[in-house]
Amino acid sequence: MRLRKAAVTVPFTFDGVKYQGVAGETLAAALLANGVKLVARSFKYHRPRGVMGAGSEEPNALVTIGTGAEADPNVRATVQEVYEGLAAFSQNAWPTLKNDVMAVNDFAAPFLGAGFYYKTFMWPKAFWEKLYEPIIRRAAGLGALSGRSDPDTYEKAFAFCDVLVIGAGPAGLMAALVAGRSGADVILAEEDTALGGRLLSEIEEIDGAPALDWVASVAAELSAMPNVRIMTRTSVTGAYDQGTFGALERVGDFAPRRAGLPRACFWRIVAKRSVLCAGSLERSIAFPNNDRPGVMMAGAVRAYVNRWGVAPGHKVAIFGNTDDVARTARDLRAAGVQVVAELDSRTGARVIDTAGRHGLQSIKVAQNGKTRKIEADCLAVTGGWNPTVHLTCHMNGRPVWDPEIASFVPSAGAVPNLVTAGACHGVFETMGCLADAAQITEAALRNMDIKAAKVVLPQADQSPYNIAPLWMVEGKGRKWIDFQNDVHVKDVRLAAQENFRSVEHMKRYTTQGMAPDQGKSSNVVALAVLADATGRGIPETGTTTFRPPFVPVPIAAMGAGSKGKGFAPQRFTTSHKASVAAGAPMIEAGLWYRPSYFPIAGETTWRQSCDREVGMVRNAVGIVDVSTLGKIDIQGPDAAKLLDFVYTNTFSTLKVGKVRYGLMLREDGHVLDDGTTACLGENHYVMTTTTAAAGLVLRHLEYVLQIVRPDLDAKVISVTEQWAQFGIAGPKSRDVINGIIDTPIDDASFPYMACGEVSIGGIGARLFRISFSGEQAYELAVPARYGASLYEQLVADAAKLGGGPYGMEALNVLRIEKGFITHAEIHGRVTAFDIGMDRMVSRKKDCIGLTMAAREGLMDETREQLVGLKPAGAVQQMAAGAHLFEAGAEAVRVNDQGYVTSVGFSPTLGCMIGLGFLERGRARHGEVIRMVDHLRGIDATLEVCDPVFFDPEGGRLRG
Amino acid sequence: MRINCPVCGERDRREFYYGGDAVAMHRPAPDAGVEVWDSYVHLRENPAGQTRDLWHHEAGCGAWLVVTRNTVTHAISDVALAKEAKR
Amino acid sequence: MVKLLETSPCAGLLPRHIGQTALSERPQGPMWSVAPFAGQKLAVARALQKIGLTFPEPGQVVQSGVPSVVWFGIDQAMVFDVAALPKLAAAVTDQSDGWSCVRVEGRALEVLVRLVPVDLRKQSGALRSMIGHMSAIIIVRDEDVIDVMVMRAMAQTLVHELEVAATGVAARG
Amino acid sequence: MGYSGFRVIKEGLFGQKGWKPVWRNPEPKAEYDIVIIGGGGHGLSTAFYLAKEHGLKNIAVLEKGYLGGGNVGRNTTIVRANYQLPGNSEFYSHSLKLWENLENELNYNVMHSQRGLINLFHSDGQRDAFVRRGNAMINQGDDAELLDRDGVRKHLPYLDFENTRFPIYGGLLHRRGGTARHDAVAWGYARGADQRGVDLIQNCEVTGIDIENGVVKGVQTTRGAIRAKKVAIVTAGRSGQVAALAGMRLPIESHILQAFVTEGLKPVIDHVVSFGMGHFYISQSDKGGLVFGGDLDFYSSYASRGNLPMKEHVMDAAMTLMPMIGKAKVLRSWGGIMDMTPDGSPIIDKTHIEGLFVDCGWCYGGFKAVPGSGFSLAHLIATGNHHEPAAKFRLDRFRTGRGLMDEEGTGAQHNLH
Repeated sequence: MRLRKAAVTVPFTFDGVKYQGVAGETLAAALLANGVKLVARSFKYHRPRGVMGAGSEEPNALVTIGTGAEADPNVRATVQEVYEGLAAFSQNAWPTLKNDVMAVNDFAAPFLGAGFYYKTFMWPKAFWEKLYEPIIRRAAGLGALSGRSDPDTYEKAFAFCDVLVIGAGPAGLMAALVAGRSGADVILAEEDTALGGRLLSEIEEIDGAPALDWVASVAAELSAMPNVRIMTRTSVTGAYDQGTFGALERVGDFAPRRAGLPRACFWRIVAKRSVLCAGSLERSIAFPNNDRPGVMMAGAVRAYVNRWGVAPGHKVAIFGNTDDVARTARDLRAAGVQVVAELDSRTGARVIDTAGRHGLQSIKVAQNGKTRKIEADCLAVTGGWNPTVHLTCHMNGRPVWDPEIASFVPSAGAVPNLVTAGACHGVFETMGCLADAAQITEAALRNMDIKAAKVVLPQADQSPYNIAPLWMVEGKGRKWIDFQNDVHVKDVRLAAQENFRSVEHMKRYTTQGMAPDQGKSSNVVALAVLADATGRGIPETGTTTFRPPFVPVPIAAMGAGSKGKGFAPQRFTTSHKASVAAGAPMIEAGLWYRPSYFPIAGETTWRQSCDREVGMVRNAVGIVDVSTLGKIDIQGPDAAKLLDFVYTNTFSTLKVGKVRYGLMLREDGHVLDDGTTACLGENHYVMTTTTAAAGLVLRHLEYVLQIVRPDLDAKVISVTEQWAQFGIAGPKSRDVINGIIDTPIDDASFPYMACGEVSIGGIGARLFRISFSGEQAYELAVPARYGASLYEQLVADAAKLGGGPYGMEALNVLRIEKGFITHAEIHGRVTAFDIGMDRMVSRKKDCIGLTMAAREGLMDETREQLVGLKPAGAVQQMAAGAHLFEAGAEAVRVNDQGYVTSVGFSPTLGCMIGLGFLERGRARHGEVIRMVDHLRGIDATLEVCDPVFFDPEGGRLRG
Repeated sequence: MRINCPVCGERDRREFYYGGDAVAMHRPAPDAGVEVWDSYVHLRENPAGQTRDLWHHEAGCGAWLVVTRNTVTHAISDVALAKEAKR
Repeated sequence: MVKLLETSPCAGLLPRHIGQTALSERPQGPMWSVAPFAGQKLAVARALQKIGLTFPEPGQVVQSGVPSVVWFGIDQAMVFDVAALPKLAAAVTDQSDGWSCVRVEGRALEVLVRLVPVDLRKQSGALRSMIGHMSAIIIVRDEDVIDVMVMRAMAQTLVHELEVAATGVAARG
Repeated sequence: MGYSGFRVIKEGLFGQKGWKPVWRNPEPKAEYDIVIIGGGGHGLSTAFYLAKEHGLKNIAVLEKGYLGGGNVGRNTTIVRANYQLPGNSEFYSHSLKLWENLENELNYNVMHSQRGLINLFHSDGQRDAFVRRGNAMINQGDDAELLDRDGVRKHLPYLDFENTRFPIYGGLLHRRGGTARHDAVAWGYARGADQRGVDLIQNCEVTGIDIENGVVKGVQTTRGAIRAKKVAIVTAGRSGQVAALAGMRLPIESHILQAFVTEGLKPVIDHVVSFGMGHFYISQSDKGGLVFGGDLDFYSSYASRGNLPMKEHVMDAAMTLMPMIGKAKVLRSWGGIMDMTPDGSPIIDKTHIEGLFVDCGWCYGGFKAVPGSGFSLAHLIATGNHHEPAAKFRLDRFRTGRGLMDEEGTGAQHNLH
């Protein structure tokens, strides 16, 4: 019922029914204004539930907003603002909210006590996955995801300040005012749409005028300060190390969707100091059937009446244990709402039962030894206020019990450089909040050597709190504690009875506090009940830990920008566009994209293209972009010493103009990477790494230079992106090279493993005669701006000689034919010994990994060693990932002797070939073994052979 | 977490790469023996309290740092360039 | 003789105007990485002073007419727009083609607040940090003119990230 | 007291008054044959199997906090046997078999749900690696199936197959993989051990380990000295500190692994799904919360809470893999302390001190190992011989290099596993 007529209303719907709301008011206020009491069904028993609170801690009124892929489940109706066309839906009810079939659960409630499922559903065994669990899963859960890709946009951002003030109630406003006037760089973060906190919902005066006048004047002053940034609709969600906070700003969800506008922004705020002014959260009292729609928190009732001009009922009863009972009655009467009972527990009054199926109709009251029934459609309850200590627990701080206010207050220093002020500091009256915040903030500023500006404290409400703790009222019927998870007093007592006496055990056994509100409204009551049941005091019982986030955060907000391709940067080679234009499928190689193969007319399978490309390299010439390989420029007086120390073999003997293959180990003796290093000049080298290990190796070199061998004077820098580099491989490769570079080369001037500077149309380039295919081959590098142009030229020139571009598939076959290894073989568990490169480990010098590689277990002859594998007989298929066994042995673990790492069809040899690791493999060349790939149903007989299948003498690559 | 890089100033943890215990700065001689090497590569004091560990300001100035840090509270009491840190 | 043509890292991607933000590619002039050898920093600084530059302190940008030198990391500087360097006791590496450089103008701070984990309001000169998931160099020329550089091959991702951030800024009004 | 559906109905009719404590609260005795330090999943299961399999009675489990309060009470509840290296393969296979009969063995419903686990792969190289793994699983006698892209789509239609950064090539399906209700596992073992006479002593912190002439004699605790013939350190997350009481240094560095749960949602994810490129894995609890996690926070820590960059990274991975998850809201995040070893595999072994055993180094895979670890450690303590499936979990493998089990292939940097 609206207490004042709205000038303008907007239509919205709830469960398809059209209502009128006021733009900007919360959905909960709008529903109450329209007399809608039943808004949800509870989690376990599907009990009818109504709006209970007026803030983000709401346990009951969770709804879904929108439909289809835009449907947003579990939105608090107490936070969601109404806008034109808003469509809200109830959850966890079928077929309708009013007639929910699953409400049958409530009748079975006597059997569904805390933890009942641990004791049953065990027989017959197969029924768990097939019957019991699916039923439980379907009954559980609240809202539903659409299952479709989230179509909305979200943002992430960073912010920095001297002082972060969290909460803009009286304390937060005062803190921001003091810090702002003192010239500090301030962020004031407020969860609500407006500044003011509780003052928005209470009738109070400051300096003899309505408190909201003071709020407005402070807001105006803060807005005018360039050093103060006000962030409304922003919930600070977590406190992290060194003054870092997470915060969720609701940006676009309070209005119809607008192109480009994110729904929410997740902020990372870094603050030198922070002042937590998060206020307090009201708690309920566990009395029988205290969960009916219409039973609400007293503070929420005042919020609806005072702030939103909505009466939650026609006949309102009030029950509580503080002076808030009288305050609520006063405000209701002032607004013209009928108060049917003022039940102050301090005078002995107790509500012992309620009635009304889909909405409260009456309450039963015990007082002075008599019971009576009172007709009421709304019951405002207050059990006292809990300081909002949550953020102070995020770094493992434990709040402490304050008997004065019968609640927990933050422990000092729980979060470094964070102080608390106002209600969350245990100071409840407005005057106290203002004074507390001013003093706390001044001290915080002093700590950071900022002179605090003087602020004259205004006069404000000083009404005392006067709580007499009341946790529970005995009586017939369930006394609900955690409204969201349907935990009631008996559940907590059962936990204690079964010796789940630790607060953590009770929580986990009953699920108390594990629902979307994380026990904000219920934990302290539950603790009190547990303390009572175990005969301990509340402080000895302790609390469970509040963990981030303070309010639920959409995954899309914290993962903003990562949908689709945004998860990781994309790296494109200079030949990318040409490869795509040639129809090559592009595949991911780390962050890079590389062409898989280059189909030409008539080719219908990748194998046809691959076979042709292999033949092209073996018989003519092929072009491949190798720019993705890591390139590291190394210079300095000790550059050679550095190479000697990171490679197993010796590089200090490498002459200018020469290239050498090198093997690199980790300190634990396993292979880290391999590649070639060229000596470009005195004390100047360029190292190549595999694509996969480029970043790793650069970091490794910096590690060696700064940590292990700071005595070495050498500088390393990545030049991977500076140079576009292309492989030109095949018998006609030199013809292509000589058609491009300004001064032709020949075998004598440029033999195998030579390198040098060349020029192309006057542009400086680098030429390396190295081969990953076993053919005569070169790698030609130009500054990347010329990459696209050079690639085009190379491909065109190669085509004239019967060649062309080749992709990763062909590259792989070519290298397998030659027994060259990649990260399929050097997968992190192999040693130089395993891959037959033990000879390359020089014992004449120290190097990374030298000592640990010599451990007995790493030099054992029985280890799996690199071998070549080829068909023995009519083998059609070989499979990477298949395992190896002795011929005739059963394919089980105890017989497992190795595995296949790489396979390919060799058009050169006319059969499948592969590489793999086999126990004692080097001694078994010629042996026939069994290969089994269970997954693909392949079982074949192979012959073990040398890993070099083609041109073992290497005559071809020398030209 | 934020680390006060001696070169760049205080920066977010996401710019840094963690490189393990600072014991790595005391690499044994190749012939120091298997026990010494096992200790260097594998065994760790792993204190619940103050530790010295290595961080690389990878998305920053590129320096390797020795960070004195509390493993329980994440409080950082000292940051030094590894090249200049006491070994 | 073969004639090779140049392609810039952001070819086809820029310029773009989004709301009050302009994104444009900086021209690819010469860029030399200079990393002095042990104990040679002063000598290198002196040698660079001959061409009006110096070896910069962390974060420093030194401009001398067109040429400039920018701090680029620990014991490392990048010399811009000098065709050839004098002989230096340093590792000198040609980096002219290694980077993509985009100038963000207009609401540059608001755009970069969404991508960079450093308080750029208090920065001038050069810093090394991140843009999104990419390692980056950020040169604050003015509060509404900021140059950002990432590795050349990531130009498309850089432009995309900047466009998304600028769109969000523009949509908020 | 036996648990059954019948019993639940009967107690329901009589106001739940008949339920007895699930375990006693005994005072510590002056001496036990065996003292197990650590009342987490592994410690409780060790005690259970010592009593059940070996008929031993005079056993105490000492827990500094509450039973099941360590990592068994804060993990993402995944149970699987999809390892490939000798040593791991047979151990996890054995553990999974114990899981499959656990409800029966404990008379406690731990909600072990074999809903299937799918490891996605995103390149040819990853496929080959997963094929090798899958074949190793079958060699071991476990189950594995290779799914191509369409096969994955059939099971997980909600993944992004069109636009994700690292396209989905296929997946390895392990049908017997799944989840279990983590707390219930601890409570079930505790109840079973208690019923067999084991003293479960809570709020009892071990402050010293008594050793004479290289032989363990007992422990000092906050509740007094306790003599013992054999002592086992089963304190993953605190292994180093407790081992230090015996003068030992372990090949372990402690790291934080975060986990996340969303608000309750109607069933939407029916498997355990793991993202091969993004260190992200997810399942949905029976209550409806999406339970997920990612990689370690990456630096040594005992803070049992996580930092923001890794949280964001996990959400980033979720969004690229399954953007339908965007509107699910994270409710709670937490961090567990992981014993990270140099090869990512655990240790169950005797020590150089006679009568002192260690069970540690479970990295982030300790939950699924709870039955197997307890069974094998109990065997070692009771018989003095290594239980065959766990025989390779030796302390000395790092020194000798013999039998390293580095499933990730990342080497001796503790946090890289």
